[in-house]
Amino acid sequence: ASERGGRPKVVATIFPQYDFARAIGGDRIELSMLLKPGMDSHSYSPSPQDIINIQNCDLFIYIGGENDHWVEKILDSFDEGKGPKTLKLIDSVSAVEEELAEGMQEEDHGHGHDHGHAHEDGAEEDGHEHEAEYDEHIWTSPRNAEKMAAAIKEALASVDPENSSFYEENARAYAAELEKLDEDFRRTTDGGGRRLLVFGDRFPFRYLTDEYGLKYAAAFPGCSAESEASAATVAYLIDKVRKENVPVVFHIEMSDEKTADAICRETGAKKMLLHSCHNLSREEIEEGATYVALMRKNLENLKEALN
Amino acid sequence: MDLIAEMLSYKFLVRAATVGLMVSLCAALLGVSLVLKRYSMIGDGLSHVGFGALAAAVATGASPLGLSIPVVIVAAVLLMRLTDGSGIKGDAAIGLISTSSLAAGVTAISLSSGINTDVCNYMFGSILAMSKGDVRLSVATSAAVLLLFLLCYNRIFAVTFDENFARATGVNAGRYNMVIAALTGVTIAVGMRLMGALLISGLIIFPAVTSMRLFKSFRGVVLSSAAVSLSSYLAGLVLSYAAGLPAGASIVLVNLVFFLAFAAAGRIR
Amino acid sequence: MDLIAEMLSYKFLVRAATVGLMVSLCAALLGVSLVLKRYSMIGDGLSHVGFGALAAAVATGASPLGLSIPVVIVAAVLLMRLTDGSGIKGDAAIGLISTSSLAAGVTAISLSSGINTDVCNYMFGSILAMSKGDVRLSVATSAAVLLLFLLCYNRIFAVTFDENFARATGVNAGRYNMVIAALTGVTIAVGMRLMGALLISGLIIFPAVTSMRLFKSFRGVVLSSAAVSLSSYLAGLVLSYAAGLPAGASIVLVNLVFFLAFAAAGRIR
Amino acid sequence: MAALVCRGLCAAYGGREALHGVDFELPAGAFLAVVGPNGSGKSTLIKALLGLIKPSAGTVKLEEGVGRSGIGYMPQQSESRGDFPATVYETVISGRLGRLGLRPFYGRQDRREAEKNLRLMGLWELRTRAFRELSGGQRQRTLLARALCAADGMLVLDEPAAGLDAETQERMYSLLRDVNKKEGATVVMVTHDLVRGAAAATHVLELDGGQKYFGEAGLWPGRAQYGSGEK
Amino acid sequence: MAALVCRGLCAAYGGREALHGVDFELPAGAFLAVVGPNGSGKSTLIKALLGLIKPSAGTVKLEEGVGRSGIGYMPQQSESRGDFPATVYETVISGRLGRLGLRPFYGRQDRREAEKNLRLMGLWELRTRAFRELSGGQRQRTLLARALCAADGMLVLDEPAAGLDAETQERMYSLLRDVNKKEGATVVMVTHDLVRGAAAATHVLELDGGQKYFGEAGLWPGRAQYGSGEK
Ligand SMILES: Nc1ncnc2c1ncn2[C@@H]1O[C@H](COP(=O)(O)OP(=O)(O)OP(=O)(O)O)[C@@H](O)[C@H]1O
Ligand SMILES: Nc1ncnc2c1ncn2[C@@H]1O[C@H](COP(=O)(O)OP(=O)(O)OP(=O)(O)O)[C@@H](O)[C@H]1O
Ligand SMILES: [Mg+2]
Ligand SMILES: [Mg+2]
Ligand SMILES: [Zn+2]
Repeated sequence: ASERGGRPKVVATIFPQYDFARAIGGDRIELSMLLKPGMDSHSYSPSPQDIINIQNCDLFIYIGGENDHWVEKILDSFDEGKGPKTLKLIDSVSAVEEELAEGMQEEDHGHGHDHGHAHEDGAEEDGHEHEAEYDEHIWTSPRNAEKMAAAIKEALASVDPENSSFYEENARAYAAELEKLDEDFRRTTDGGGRRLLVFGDRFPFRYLTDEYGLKYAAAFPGCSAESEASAATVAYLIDKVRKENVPVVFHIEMSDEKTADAICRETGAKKMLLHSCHNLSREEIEEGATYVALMRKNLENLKEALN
Repeated sequence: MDLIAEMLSYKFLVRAATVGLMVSLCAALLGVSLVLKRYSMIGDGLSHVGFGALAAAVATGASPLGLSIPVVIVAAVLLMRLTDGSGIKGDAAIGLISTSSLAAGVTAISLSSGINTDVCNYMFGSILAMSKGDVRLSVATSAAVLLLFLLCYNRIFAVTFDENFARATGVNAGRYNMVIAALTGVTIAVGMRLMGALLISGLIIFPAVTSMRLFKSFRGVVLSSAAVSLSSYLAGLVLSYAAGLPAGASIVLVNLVFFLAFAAAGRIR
Repeated sequence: MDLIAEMLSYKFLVRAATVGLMVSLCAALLGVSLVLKRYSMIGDGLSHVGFGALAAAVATGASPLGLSIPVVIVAAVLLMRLTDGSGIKGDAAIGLISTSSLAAGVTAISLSSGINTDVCNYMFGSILAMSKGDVRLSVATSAAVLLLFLLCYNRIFAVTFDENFARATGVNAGRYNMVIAALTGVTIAVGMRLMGALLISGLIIFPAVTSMRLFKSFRGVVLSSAAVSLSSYLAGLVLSYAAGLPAGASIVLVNLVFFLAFAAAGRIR
Repeated sequence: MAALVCRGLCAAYGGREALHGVDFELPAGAFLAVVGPNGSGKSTLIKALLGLIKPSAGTVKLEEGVGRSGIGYMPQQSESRGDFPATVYETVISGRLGRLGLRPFYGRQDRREAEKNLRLMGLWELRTRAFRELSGGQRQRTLLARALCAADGMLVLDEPAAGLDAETQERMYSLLRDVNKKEGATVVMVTHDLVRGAAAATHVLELDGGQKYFGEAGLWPGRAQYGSGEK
Repeated sequence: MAALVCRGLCAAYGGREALHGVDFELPAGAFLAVVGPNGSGKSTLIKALLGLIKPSAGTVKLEEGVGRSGIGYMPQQSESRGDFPATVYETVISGRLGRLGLRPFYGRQDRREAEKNLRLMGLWELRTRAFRELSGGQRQRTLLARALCAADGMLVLDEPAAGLDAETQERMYSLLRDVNKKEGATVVMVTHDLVRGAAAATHVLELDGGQKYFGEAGLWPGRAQYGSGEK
């Protein structure tokens, strides 16, 4: 049991780490997610109850990207020694990301974070220097998910040592599942002739494309930088779809899908969803969706897009 | 010239130009009255109302767009009502209504779980992503707005300039205030959905304020607003294509250039 | 009572109450002048300026907060300048400045690579998440604002009521306009960072408009605004705790209730 | 035939009565001067006559022939339109609004009327100037020209002479007499000028919160006091 | 000693000259009536005297003794403060602003002054009323009382009589004569009332775009025309 007695209380900010903790902690932890189903992290502001929950929990798990500014402020506001043990997941994967970057061919490694264009080759500019502004969507790569799950296991074991073997066991099983997922992704992406993904939307999948050596073109950078496409970008995407006969244009969840629609209208491509797992709608939660299930669905859609 | 021909070869740009020109014409014409009546921030304010409506719609299970468009129109009418004779000025009324709706929306979200809404969806539209249905809707509503504006031009002038006088000569000032409110509501509701609140706000404020730098007659200001609005829209679109800038932001920036030019010209005279 | 004792046992709530009461008092006092000068939407408008500054800061590699706070203060001063004698009214000037900065910010983002800034981060603050440094900063600035407001009270009245008269009697109206602008800029810059633009906007507009429903003297309105603002802040915080609602939204909603009550009372009289 | 009938008219602002028990019947074609000290309810009466405020008691009836659209109204304080872009011409022709009926635009007749009144008030040279750039008296003249444009049977003027120069005042009074006598329009005018203003009138209504006097101008007791010259 | 010296004063609005070559020297303790038709530049002159607009040419000098803070100013058209919450008392005492110096609040002396002027203008009963709820003439009186509060050596009034009832006008003129004679204040007053207004004055400045006449009131040619009664 935890230091405060009873099952350890664990609070996760958004869905991916919530799901990982659920898989590892099972019913031995008291787990809750701050962002209610369907809520957008941008319009989230914590209520006093939320803060009290954070303050009184045993383990608080968050990503630590740009969108988590409020988290840092809340943690800062706790007195020394009060507050929970915290786990900042972006720390658990940053090294990995660099390692992966080395192993990849430069031309396959696009940085869609600028004009909304994808740079197919020679994308040597920035990207690597901008560690401070890391793309926070680390969980979109199953390999990163493994690292995150491992970090969560460690943290759980440290707040609740009595159950560490239970966590260890669950984590091993879950890691196997993720490994399988990774293999399937790799097989799909290696097999297909096509390497280009076109997004008529924001692009939170940088870790995914980096991982599997995919190229991408997207309308908007990142996830939280809400802006609108330029005419040149949309024209570029249309040309791209036409020239390379791209069969599928992706959009992400919780989007108005308008840009993707526009490209599809103009080119006849099919519109499909690539779920970035930020957060789920109530229906999805009620249907018992998990990270692995969502990623498997993504895999299906990827297959269609790459063939 | 080549650039333009190239642009015209994309259907989505042709659509954006058609819809954009219609909507920006409406916004510019109504903008003159709105700016004079101290409703400059109405686009920004109503976008918050739209957010509140959306949140409420999802909370109660109603159709989001089916609810938010009429709510925005009703809010525009309410706004004009709120300021009628109560001594609350336009901008304060906009502030009241918009902060209240935002607060209500945020509360609704926090009470009912399972909403995917984002205030920012209302700030930035996707001006370039219009379906045929969007085009038809906006052309039809804009045409109606333009026609009504033209027919009521003299009455709108009189009611904006001196409501008491208009009322004393037997003009139903309340009715024409409603007409202005309804036209505004429709233009903003449609424009906001297609072009986003940022751009609609800009299209309402800039042409009118710019034209007032140089023109002294109501007619001059109205005509110049229309001209400024149409030219900045086109120039902004071309700029966005040529320089790869976001479309809405480019249009606003071209408008800003017009404003600075007119202000400088007004100084010199 | 138990509820309050329970609330007081949480340090973060005590801090939120301290800072919030100070800032909301400043906002309410300045709000009276701002609403009367047609600057009701200044909170909303400056939040867009803050976004533009943030985008520019990241694009140029400057420190985001170090740039955005002074920029917001400068924008407030500029705003007052822009309306001085140019015939551009406060709300139109706010619209011009805010849409321009938003457009510039969006453009800056699209030109420089890899920025994750969000306008909406400015809409909703985290009122409950204040570090000791925040508390010190806000208490110190609020105290300064309050003191200056008190010392300049009569001059602020005169300059707001009839600037020409004040100027003719040798009062340096420009200077006091600058004082108002600077105090406003500081209050909004600090308040926005801690409480978000939604709440600051509400705290500026609601108490003043509410008090004007009942009070006819400037002094009455100022005093009542302060009282309304402080009580709604406290009531909103308690409501938020008891009902599990977002704090900022609860405070705005309590303000709305006050407004409706005062408006009804004003009708009856 | 009565142009205007007031019966037991009272008006209040937020509970405080500003006007009490005004009761008179003005024959068509009359020229009524409304007089009384500041705050005696003159402007309140005018607003009640025009339906701009609702009486708290009593009724106002206009002659059937004269619809609201035939009234030329000149307010006491035009809300300061500090930034409104409108030329003098646009302001004056907007007086013809009531006469538009279902037509959307002004016709030749409207334009001719507007031009005539511009000339009458000595505004012809200023017609393309912006209203916001006028001097106080020039604004007053513009609003008077607008009222004349609107008048078709009835003119209601709230202190039209305030701010006009001596010569224009003369011109205005003789103009009002003409409109009243030759065109047979009923004129209701609030004035503090008991010398010339009241001299032009056929009837006088003296207010002081309530109605102190109504009747022919010649019989008004105040006439003896001021009417013969300066006090 | 001259209270006011204008030398070759010109003023323009956006390139159009409204006032040209005004050149005079007003002795301290004089009572100057500024007259001229509408749009002749009277208000423009006043604004230039007070530094509210910048002359396009020429200079204005005030007597050294009288700082800006000793001037009581009453504008022609107060910007309509349709919604401003201010009581009559608050408005009137704000006239003492220039006298505050470094003090943040009004003292007993200021309050006494304000009360005196409220009574003088017959506003005592109205002192807690909101300015926005006043009738036109009551507003005019309030602004006059404010100007009197501010005056310490100099009063500058732009058509103070417009909108006042006959009795208050009388009261105002005699008050101005008192302030001028007994307290020795210099008074500059724009007026269209060539009968009573100009009669009170010691000096007359007649404008018509340029300066048509400046000199003692008795020698003013216009006096013969209007001064002896109605035209
Ligand atoms: N803000 C302004 N912009 C442009 N022109 C103006 C402005 N104010 C006044 N004028 C013009 O300047 C001239 C002088 O105006 P001014 O107000 O000084 O006249 P005045 O003598 O005070 O007239 P009145 O008796 O009507 O008050 C007029 O022709 C007027 O149209
Ligand atoms: N909007 C208002 N709210 C409250 N009271 C008002 C309002 N307007 C006028 N009053 C009051 O009603 C009374 C009558 O005002 P009214 O304007 O009718 O006077 P008036 O006879 O026109 O005076 P004046 O000669 O000064 O124009 C005054 O005591 C005034 O203070
Ligand atoms: Mg009156
Ligand atoms: Mg004048
Ligand atoms: Zn994201």
